[in-house]
Amino acid sequence: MAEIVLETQALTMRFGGVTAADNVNFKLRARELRCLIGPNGAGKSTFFKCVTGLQTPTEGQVFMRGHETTHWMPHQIASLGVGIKMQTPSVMDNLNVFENIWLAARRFYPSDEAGRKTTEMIERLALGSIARSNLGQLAHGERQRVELGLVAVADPWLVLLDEPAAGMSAEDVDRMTDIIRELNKTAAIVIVEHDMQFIRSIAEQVTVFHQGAVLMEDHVDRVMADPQVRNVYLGKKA
Amino acid sequence: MTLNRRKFLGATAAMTGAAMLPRAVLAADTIKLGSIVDTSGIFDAYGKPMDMALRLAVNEINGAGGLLGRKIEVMAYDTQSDMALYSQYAQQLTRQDKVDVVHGGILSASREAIRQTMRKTGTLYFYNVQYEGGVCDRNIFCNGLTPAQQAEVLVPWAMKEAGGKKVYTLAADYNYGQITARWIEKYVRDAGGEVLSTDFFPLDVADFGATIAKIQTAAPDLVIAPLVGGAHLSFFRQWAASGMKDKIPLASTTLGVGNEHKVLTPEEGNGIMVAYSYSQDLDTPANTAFKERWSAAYGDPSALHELAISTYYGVHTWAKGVEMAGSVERDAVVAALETGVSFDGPAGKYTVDPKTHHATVDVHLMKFKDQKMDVVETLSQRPPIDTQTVCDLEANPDDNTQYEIQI
Amino acid sequence: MDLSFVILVEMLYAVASLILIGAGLAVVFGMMKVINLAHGEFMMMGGYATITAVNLGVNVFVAMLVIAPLIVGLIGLVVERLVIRHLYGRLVDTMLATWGLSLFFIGMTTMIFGNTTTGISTPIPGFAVGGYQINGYNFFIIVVSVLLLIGILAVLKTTRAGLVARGAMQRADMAASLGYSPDRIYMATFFCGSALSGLAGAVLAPLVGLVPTSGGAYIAKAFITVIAGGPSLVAGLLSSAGFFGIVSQVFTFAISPVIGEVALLVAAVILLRLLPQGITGRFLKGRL
Amino acid sequence: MTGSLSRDVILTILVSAILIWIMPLMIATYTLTVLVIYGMLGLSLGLIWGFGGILCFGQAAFFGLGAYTYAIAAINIGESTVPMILAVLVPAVFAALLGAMMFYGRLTDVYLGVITLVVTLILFKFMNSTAGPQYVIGKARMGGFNGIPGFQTLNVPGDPSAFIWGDAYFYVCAVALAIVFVLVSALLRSSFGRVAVGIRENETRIALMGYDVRARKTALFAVGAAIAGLAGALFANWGEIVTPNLFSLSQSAEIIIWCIVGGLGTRLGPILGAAGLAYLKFLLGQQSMIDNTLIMGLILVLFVLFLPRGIVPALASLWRISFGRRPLGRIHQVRRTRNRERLNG
Repeated sequence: MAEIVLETQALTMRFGGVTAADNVNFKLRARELRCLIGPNGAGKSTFFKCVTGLQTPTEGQVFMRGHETTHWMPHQIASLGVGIKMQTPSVMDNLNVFENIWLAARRFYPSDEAGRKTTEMIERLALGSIARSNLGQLAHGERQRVELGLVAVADPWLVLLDEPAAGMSAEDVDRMTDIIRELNKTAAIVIVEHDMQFIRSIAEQVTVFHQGAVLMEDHVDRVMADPQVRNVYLGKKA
Repeated sequence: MTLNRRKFLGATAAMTGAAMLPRAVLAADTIKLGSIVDTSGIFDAYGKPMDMALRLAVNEINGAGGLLGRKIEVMAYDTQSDMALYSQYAQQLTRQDKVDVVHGGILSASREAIRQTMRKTGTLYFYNVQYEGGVCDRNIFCNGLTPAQQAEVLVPWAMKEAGGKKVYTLAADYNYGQITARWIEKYVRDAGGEVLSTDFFPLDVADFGATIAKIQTAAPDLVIAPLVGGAHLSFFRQWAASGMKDKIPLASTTLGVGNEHKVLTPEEGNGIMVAYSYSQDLDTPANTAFKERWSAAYGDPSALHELAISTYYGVHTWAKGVEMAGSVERDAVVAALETGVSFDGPAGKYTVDPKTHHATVDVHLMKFKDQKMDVVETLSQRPPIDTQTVCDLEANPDDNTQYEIQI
Repeated sequence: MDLSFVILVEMLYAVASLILIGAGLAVVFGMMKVINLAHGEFMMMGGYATITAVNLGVNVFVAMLVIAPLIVGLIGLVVERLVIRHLYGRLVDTMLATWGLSLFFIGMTTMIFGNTTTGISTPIPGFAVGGYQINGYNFFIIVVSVLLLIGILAVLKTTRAGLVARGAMQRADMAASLGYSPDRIYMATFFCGSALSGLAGAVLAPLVGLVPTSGGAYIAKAFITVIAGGPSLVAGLLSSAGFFGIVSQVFTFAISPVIGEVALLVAAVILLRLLPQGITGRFLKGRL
Repeated sequence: MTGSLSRDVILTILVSAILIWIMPLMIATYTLTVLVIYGMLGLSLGLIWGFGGILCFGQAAFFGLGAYTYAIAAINIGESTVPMILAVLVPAVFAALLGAMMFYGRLTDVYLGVITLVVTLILFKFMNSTAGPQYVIGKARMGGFNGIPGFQTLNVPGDPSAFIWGDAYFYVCAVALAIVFVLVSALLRSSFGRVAVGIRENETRIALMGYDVRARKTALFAVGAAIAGLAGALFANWGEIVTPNLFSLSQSAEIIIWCIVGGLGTRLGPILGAAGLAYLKFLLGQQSMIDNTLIMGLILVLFVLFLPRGIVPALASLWRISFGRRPLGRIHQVRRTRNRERLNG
């Protein structure tokens, strides 16, 4: 068995009287790819924010490769080699593609090497033709791709993605899937996602959230077949 | 730029009713008089009448045939209540315009900002504002009142009027206020009284409710309030509003300099005791004639105040010095002025005190009455006794300090 | 005993005047997320409007409570149409533009009224409390500010306009989708905010000597009070004005007025450091 | 990347050499000196606001702190070298502490504005109330409202009697500005500067990349304060007096106006805005038809409304539009435009 790279123990988050995440125990091994699914308000986003340091959980602990990161700031977590992508594209609109990715590479590599890695990454993502365009001028799909690129360029060993396929065309989603597969060769990946098509195409293990807690955790096919899951989530949607 | 300024000056001259001088004459052999005061920004209430008085005096001299047969040309700059501009315009006047004399400066800080420039470039400098005293520099003439000149006469009189020995002082928290407060304390003690407390207020404090309560707790017989500026005027308002005005009398060495007695209603102002060398309401032939000349030039004389009068005296005193020396050259003019030149004007006689380069003036003890200052007593020719204790330019002509007078 | 009563009145007065000073800014900020840095000048113009009206023979209370708010409100309306409406959603730009406006109004007032200190005397006599004389006008200011808060609450809670306003405070787009033109809501809000600034300036005018630059003394205090109060209009204003008013008066009585003002500022820094979203961003959430 | 920096340096040296030679022929050096100093002050805010996204309402605080530090140290030491160094360090340390307090408390935009404004007010009020004899640092009286006059002005290091003043002082200030300009250029080209721009663009993203945003903002804030402090010390030497007005809100306001008018996100903009508006103010002081405050206010409003990006960026795009389309000499023009863009940051 590969080492455990991400673990939460009894992670709980309350807002006033509402328990958004309830006693979540979660484990992720190196180079594993895991999708988190669940209906709106099931607690997946809260869980994601607690893990990435954007929110501090009310109770419980988070561990990453043995470090306890419960009260860490996002930048400390990212410094460990964790790549994070938020739900909406979060990029630097007035900088160009090269500069965006370079900034991410520079955090872990000296200036020259960062430049080299950035050029490589731009080639890999087929962004060469727009490398000098400002992000503000790009289409949604391109922006998502750039953001994924700046997560990937730092060679993370754990990648946390919140709805990477949201609002993208089928073609874009295909390309995204390829990039994520590529990333998965070296990194463990957690994907929070709604899009069942996308999940089917990429996931093996799936964790289902319901009312803040983990409902079940299994292979994607078995999860899809499970009547309870269909009831709380898929049933409503279909 | 020069052209524009000339045009503007010309327009002003025409406006003020003086004969418009041909440009050729102006440009040719004129005596240049520099002026730097704030005619806009927060201090323009002081600066504007000073500027008008300066131009009035110059027009009078020019109208009477000029000085040494030459016309005086005014080069005026508006410092916009900005300290940095004082330094810039002082340089402009001394190094580029090469003026023969500079009149100006309002706040002590502005005077200190330009005094050294004047001294370095050998430009004679007149500072025409009531201030804290102590400047000792042969290149400068200060003809405004200094604290002791007022406090010496105001304090004993006010204590007598109040019929008590206990005094509470409220002073503006800057150099002037601090020094004035010390002189007040000295003269209160000299008169056998006691200062219960001295409170200082920065110039932007406008809420005196707590202070008024404190004063009542201390229960003095007299409140002396050398407070300065618009915010401090609130004290006199709030004092009257709380009904204290008829219980404890007030005196001030500053209220009225900016014509505050016209802003306060009779109910708020009546009875406040002050001491100045000038008031618009002085009932003398010289003052009446002066106010007529002012009205002819500018219309309503109600903006006139002590500082404007000092400026008027400043220009005329300097002109007398030039006449006497027969030259505008600085050392000659200084030497002439040091003979004790005096000038008679709307406020009586101003005499140059050779030892200190300050002015010996007539001081009037006055009470506010229906938005006017009512003269109770006039004390003639009070010398600048505070500066005299520290400064003797006859003995030390090279002195160049502003002394803080120890009492 | 008498002294403690006097101190109590002074404290209430300090709180009340902070409420007055802050109200106009709070309305505009709370509803429109616009910080009007010309607020102080609006107050100053309210003062001038009052004095001019009184000099023309109008009853002083009519001048203060009716004429001044109306005139300043109209000036605000013009400003909103000409400048502010082009800048909605650009917080920093509106701050800068209104800062420019404040300088403009100072210059304008100076050109019209000159720079000499003016003022009117207080229309209410002082009276004695035991051995102390007390400024009767303080009570007037306390009453006006209490009525003002009640008035704002009543308008927000009971009227249709208040309902729309509350909606707009929560979600501007929501009010728009309900068929209320945000343009008109903003216009009305800015008018009300300006009128409140004018009222504050008018009511405080008899206590101070007025010069065109008087506004500068208010803006910092108003700004601090409103920001520290946080998102809720009435609760925020009341809590932060109460806090700052008491802090500054305690230090004023104990030491001196300067220390009182400095204490207010230091308290503001500490408060914002501890509660970066303002008092009502943390407590009393969701109140008006 | 190093190539463009050296080109930057050469260009800066050339342009400033030409300006230092030409400008004194048109404007008196004494006035020019203060324009240069204001330019440096404008640049200090332009750096932290235009490139770091930190809107500081109290840049004047650091300016004043630099000036006061210099004045007080100069009176006590009697030689200008150490006071000059202190005048840079003290504001920087003060800003680092203040910045740490604000940025580690996650304060942003309006709240940041309030805190910086309040701190400036506190300093202003404090300096104004130090008229009493009890406020003394070493041999220096604080002087309250009247400020501190009569301190040792700039001298040749090591020789307290060899004063640098007049034209020589102008050259010192102009060269100092050129050096600061080059240093700022280098800083912006460095990784630190690029990350700072990234923070301005998207703080969260930069944090999620693993950069410590708080520390970097604090550091940038301190750098800006150091430049403002240097400008303050130069100003103190120029005016030969320091007063609490240096801390005033109107001083802070003016710095912000310079940046807006000149253009944010450029290095030249704030310098030109500062020098231009200060010179305009100087010229306006020679007339008294219209109130000058009114004009300043009008300028600010009109710029925010019609030219919110400021003059320099607007001119740059105008240049691109009018020359970029020309068929003749197009390549040449494009290259020049690019250079210009680089120059503007």
